[in-house]
Amino acid sequence: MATTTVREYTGAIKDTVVSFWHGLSITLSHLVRRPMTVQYPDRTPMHVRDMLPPRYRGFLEVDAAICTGCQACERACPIGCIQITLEKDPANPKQRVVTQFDIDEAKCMFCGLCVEPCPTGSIQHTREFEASQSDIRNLVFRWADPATGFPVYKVDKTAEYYPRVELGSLVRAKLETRAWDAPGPKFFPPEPPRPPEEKKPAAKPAAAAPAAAAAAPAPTAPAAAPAADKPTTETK
Amino acid sequence: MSVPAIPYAPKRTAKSVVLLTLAVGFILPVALFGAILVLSPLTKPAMFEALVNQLGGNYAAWSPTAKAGAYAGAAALLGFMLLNFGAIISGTTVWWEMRVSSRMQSRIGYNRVGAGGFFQWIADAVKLLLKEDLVPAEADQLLFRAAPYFVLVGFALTFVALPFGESIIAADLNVGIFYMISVTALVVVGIMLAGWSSNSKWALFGGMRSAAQVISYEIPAGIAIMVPILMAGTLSMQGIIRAQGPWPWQWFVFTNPFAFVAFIIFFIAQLAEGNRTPFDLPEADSELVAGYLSEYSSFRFALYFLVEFGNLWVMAAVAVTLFFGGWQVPGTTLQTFQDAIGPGPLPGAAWWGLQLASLVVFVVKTLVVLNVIVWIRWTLPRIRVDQMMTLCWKYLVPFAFVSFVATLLWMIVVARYPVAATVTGGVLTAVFAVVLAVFLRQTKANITAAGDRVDLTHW
Amino acid sequence: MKTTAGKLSAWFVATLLVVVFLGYMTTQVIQPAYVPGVASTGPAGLTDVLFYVLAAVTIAGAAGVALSRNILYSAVGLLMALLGAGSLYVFLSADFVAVTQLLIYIGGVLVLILFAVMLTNRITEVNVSNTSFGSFGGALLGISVAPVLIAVVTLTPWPARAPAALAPTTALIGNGFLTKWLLPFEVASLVLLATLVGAVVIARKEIKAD
Amino acid sequence: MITSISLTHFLVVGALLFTFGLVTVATRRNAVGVLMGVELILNGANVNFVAFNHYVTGGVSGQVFALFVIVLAAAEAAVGLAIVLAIFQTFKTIDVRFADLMRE
Repeated sequence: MATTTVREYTGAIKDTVVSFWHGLSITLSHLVRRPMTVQYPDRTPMHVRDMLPPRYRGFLEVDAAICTGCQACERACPIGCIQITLEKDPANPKQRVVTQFDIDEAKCMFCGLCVEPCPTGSIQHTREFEASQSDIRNLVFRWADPATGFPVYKVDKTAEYYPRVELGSLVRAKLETRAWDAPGPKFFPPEPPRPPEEKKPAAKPAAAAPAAAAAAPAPTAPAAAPAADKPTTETK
Repeated sequence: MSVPAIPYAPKRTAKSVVLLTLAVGFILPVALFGAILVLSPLTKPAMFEALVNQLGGNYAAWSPTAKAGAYAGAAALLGFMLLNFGAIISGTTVWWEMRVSSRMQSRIGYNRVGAGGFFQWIADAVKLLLKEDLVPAEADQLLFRAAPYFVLVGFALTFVALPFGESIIAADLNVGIFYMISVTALVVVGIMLAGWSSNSKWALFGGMRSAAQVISYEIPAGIAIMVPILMAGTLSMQGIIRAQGPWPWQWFVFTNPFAFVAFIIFFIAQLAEGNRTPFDLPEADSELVAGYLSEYSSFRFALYFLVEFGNLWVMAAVAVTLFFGGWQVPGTTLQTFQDAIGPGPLPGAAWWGLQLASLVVFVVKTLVVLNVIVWIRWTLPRIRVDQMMTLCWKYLVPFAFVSFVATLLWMIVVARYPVAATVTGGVLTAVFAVVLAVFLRQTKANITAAGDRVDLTHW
Repeated sequence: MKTTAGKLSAWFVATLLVVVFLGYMTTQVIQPAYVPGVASTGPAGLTDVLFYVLAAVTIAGAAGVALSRNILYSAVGLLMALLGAGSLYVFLSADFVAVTQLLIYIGGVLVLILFAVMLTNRITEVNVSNTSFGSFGGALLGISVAPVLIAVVTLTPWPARAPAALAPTTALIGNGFLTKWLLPFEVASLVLLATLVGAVVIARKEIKAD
Repeated sequence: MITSISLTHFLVVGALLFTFGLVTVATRRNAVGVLMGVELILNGANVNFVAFNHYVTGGVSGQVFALFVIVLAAAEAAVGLAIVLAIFQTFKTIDVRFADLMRE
């Protein structure tokens, strides 16, 4: 008992010294090396998405041409950021049509669980990541036009693979045309009317303010500093 | 949104603005340093009198009020300059730390404003001063406003006894090092008041953690400081420096093997007391937002920042004083300084030159230690609260006691055989040099193993 | 504090505070590093002014402790009183006692008190009550005690003796602790040890016996 | 060198410190407040010790006494605050009027 304690004690000291030795030498070696990073985005030799690691998980992309409408991805999503609605085509009752395929990229945690059950590989992570928005609801990607929708893909059992458009091209097109700047789907409640200023409780404890702000559904501009819009701070 | 193919276009700044900022950034520290150099001996009463007589006045004929007023004015000027020196040092330290940290993390940082990003800290300070000064509505108004000043005063008071050179010290208190420890306690009081008065849970936790941490680490620090005090036989900062020699094997850190242990303990305790990584628990960004200064903004936040980075200088200077021989210039002794004074009422040019040399030595040593602190910050992660307490009470305190007692025994041996000090000094210095060489080789190996080479471009 | 001028004035006040202490320390027990001829201390009038300033700080702090409604303000008052009293020791050629006062009272006792305040009060409410009872009795007590004490102090003919010049005392005190006052010194260390153990025993939470 | 400041000045400061400490101890309900009053009283005594040492006895015996007082004050604060914490754990308040279990 005593010997193990002593060994732990001396071992802790030894670990400290050794880790200091290696850690300090590593940081010092980086001090005299050329920095690996380049300034973003104006000095990169190529587009950043082309320099990302191969398994990078960016925004989800759905190739409507090979989507079977099986809703496996919707069921797989642990946080429910995918919403799919299937309807019958009024013209052709045998044909089902996807009229809503919304992915809320603001909620998505890029876990990749929706990609795995997809039978055709229609839903995939791309390497796109730049989509700063002033309104969080604009981060909803609508892959089906609500008016027309797209017909589901009939799986060919004998097919070796399913023809898919180039990965990322659809997302990129949406990003570049800002087509995804659409108003959000219905699972986002409409923004509640802001209470008038004088009705705000003035004597709320300051510590409770951030929690209250986080719980409130009203989304604010993410760029604003959290301290600045605290309701209980007053200007001196 | 895809990146538009806009070529990088640097912002154009007027030449006059660049020159002005250059003047502010570089000339001001130099001028301040020079002024401190001149002023701090001159505020000694005898020398002040000599200066007045030298300038054509007749000090003896002055009225007591005039004497007191002139003297208070000189002391006030010196204090103001020291405070500003602390502010500028803390600013430049911020800049340097950001440069080093970005480099250590293989990235580029702080290179947009001015020469090598040097004016970033000035821009930040100006921005902070112009920002809105928020006081939370539920905060304790008076204490919330007062707390930064406690912290600032606790920081500024250390400069009273901080040596810069042979005669360049505001006041060579004969309880100097003791005084330094005691006035830094004001910083803790300020931090606790800030944490409490903010009326925020994060700030409160930060303040409590800070108090627990600083009180705990004062014990090993105090015992470790006893080791150089024992070897020097005095509490005065200048006395401790004079008890050491100019060469590495004459420094306290190398003359006595237990003093080396004491230095390590003292250094760790200083990091903890200065809330530096890996002991930045009071302001742990990932858990406590910013700890005790969460609710602060504008000028008051700037004060906390000033103190935090200015403390690096104080920490390094105290370590240099206690363990690294202070301002001792190789090739000189105390007698050299005495001889250079000359017969006149004011000292001769040789004396001022020696003062300058001692100042340079001290500053260089201090900057080396300061860089080690910065280096450690960007190497280690933050430790947990229980690890922090374990380190203090289970490791540092026993080792501090051991080194304290062992130093006593070592002093008995040295009193009998004076050659022992020389032997241990030489051996320890050699060992340290070898370890340093092996370390540098390891560093080089790290670089070559990664297929890279030493490259100081793109700095 | 609203304007830049206000901020700057606050800065200058903080600076002045430092400067007062600095100038005062410089004039006092310090051994000048540069002594060309006659060693002289600073002008005499300055120390008088400083004495009155520091005595005022001390007494104001003590009054704050006694009269404040908020215990945190009392703690700040105590800080001022302790700082002021510690600074007054320097006038009395007691540099070591002065610094010990700062170290132990402010670094130890005051921080402990703040700690206790934070641990024993519901921290969500700002006004940590420190209400006094019997203000009338307290006032009566103060009014009856203070004049008596001050009368005794001022009216007694104290044995006059030319005070010695200000000199360092650290070595003398250290020698004294290991020779003349060795027994009290050791007893004090025993008391501290007992305090350490006792404080831990009292303050720890009850742990169920196994 | 101090010219016009005499022993009496310091004794007056000590007397005032003592008085304020006494008033604090007598009137506070908060146990921590009472402790603060005790610290003030000890400081008043300390000022007297050091002043008499400088002006009357010479030497350092008064200073040594003051040092012992400081040490004991620290010990007293540690134990006192431990007791305050124990009171708080038992009674959920540190109002000294409610810590009266021994009375019954």
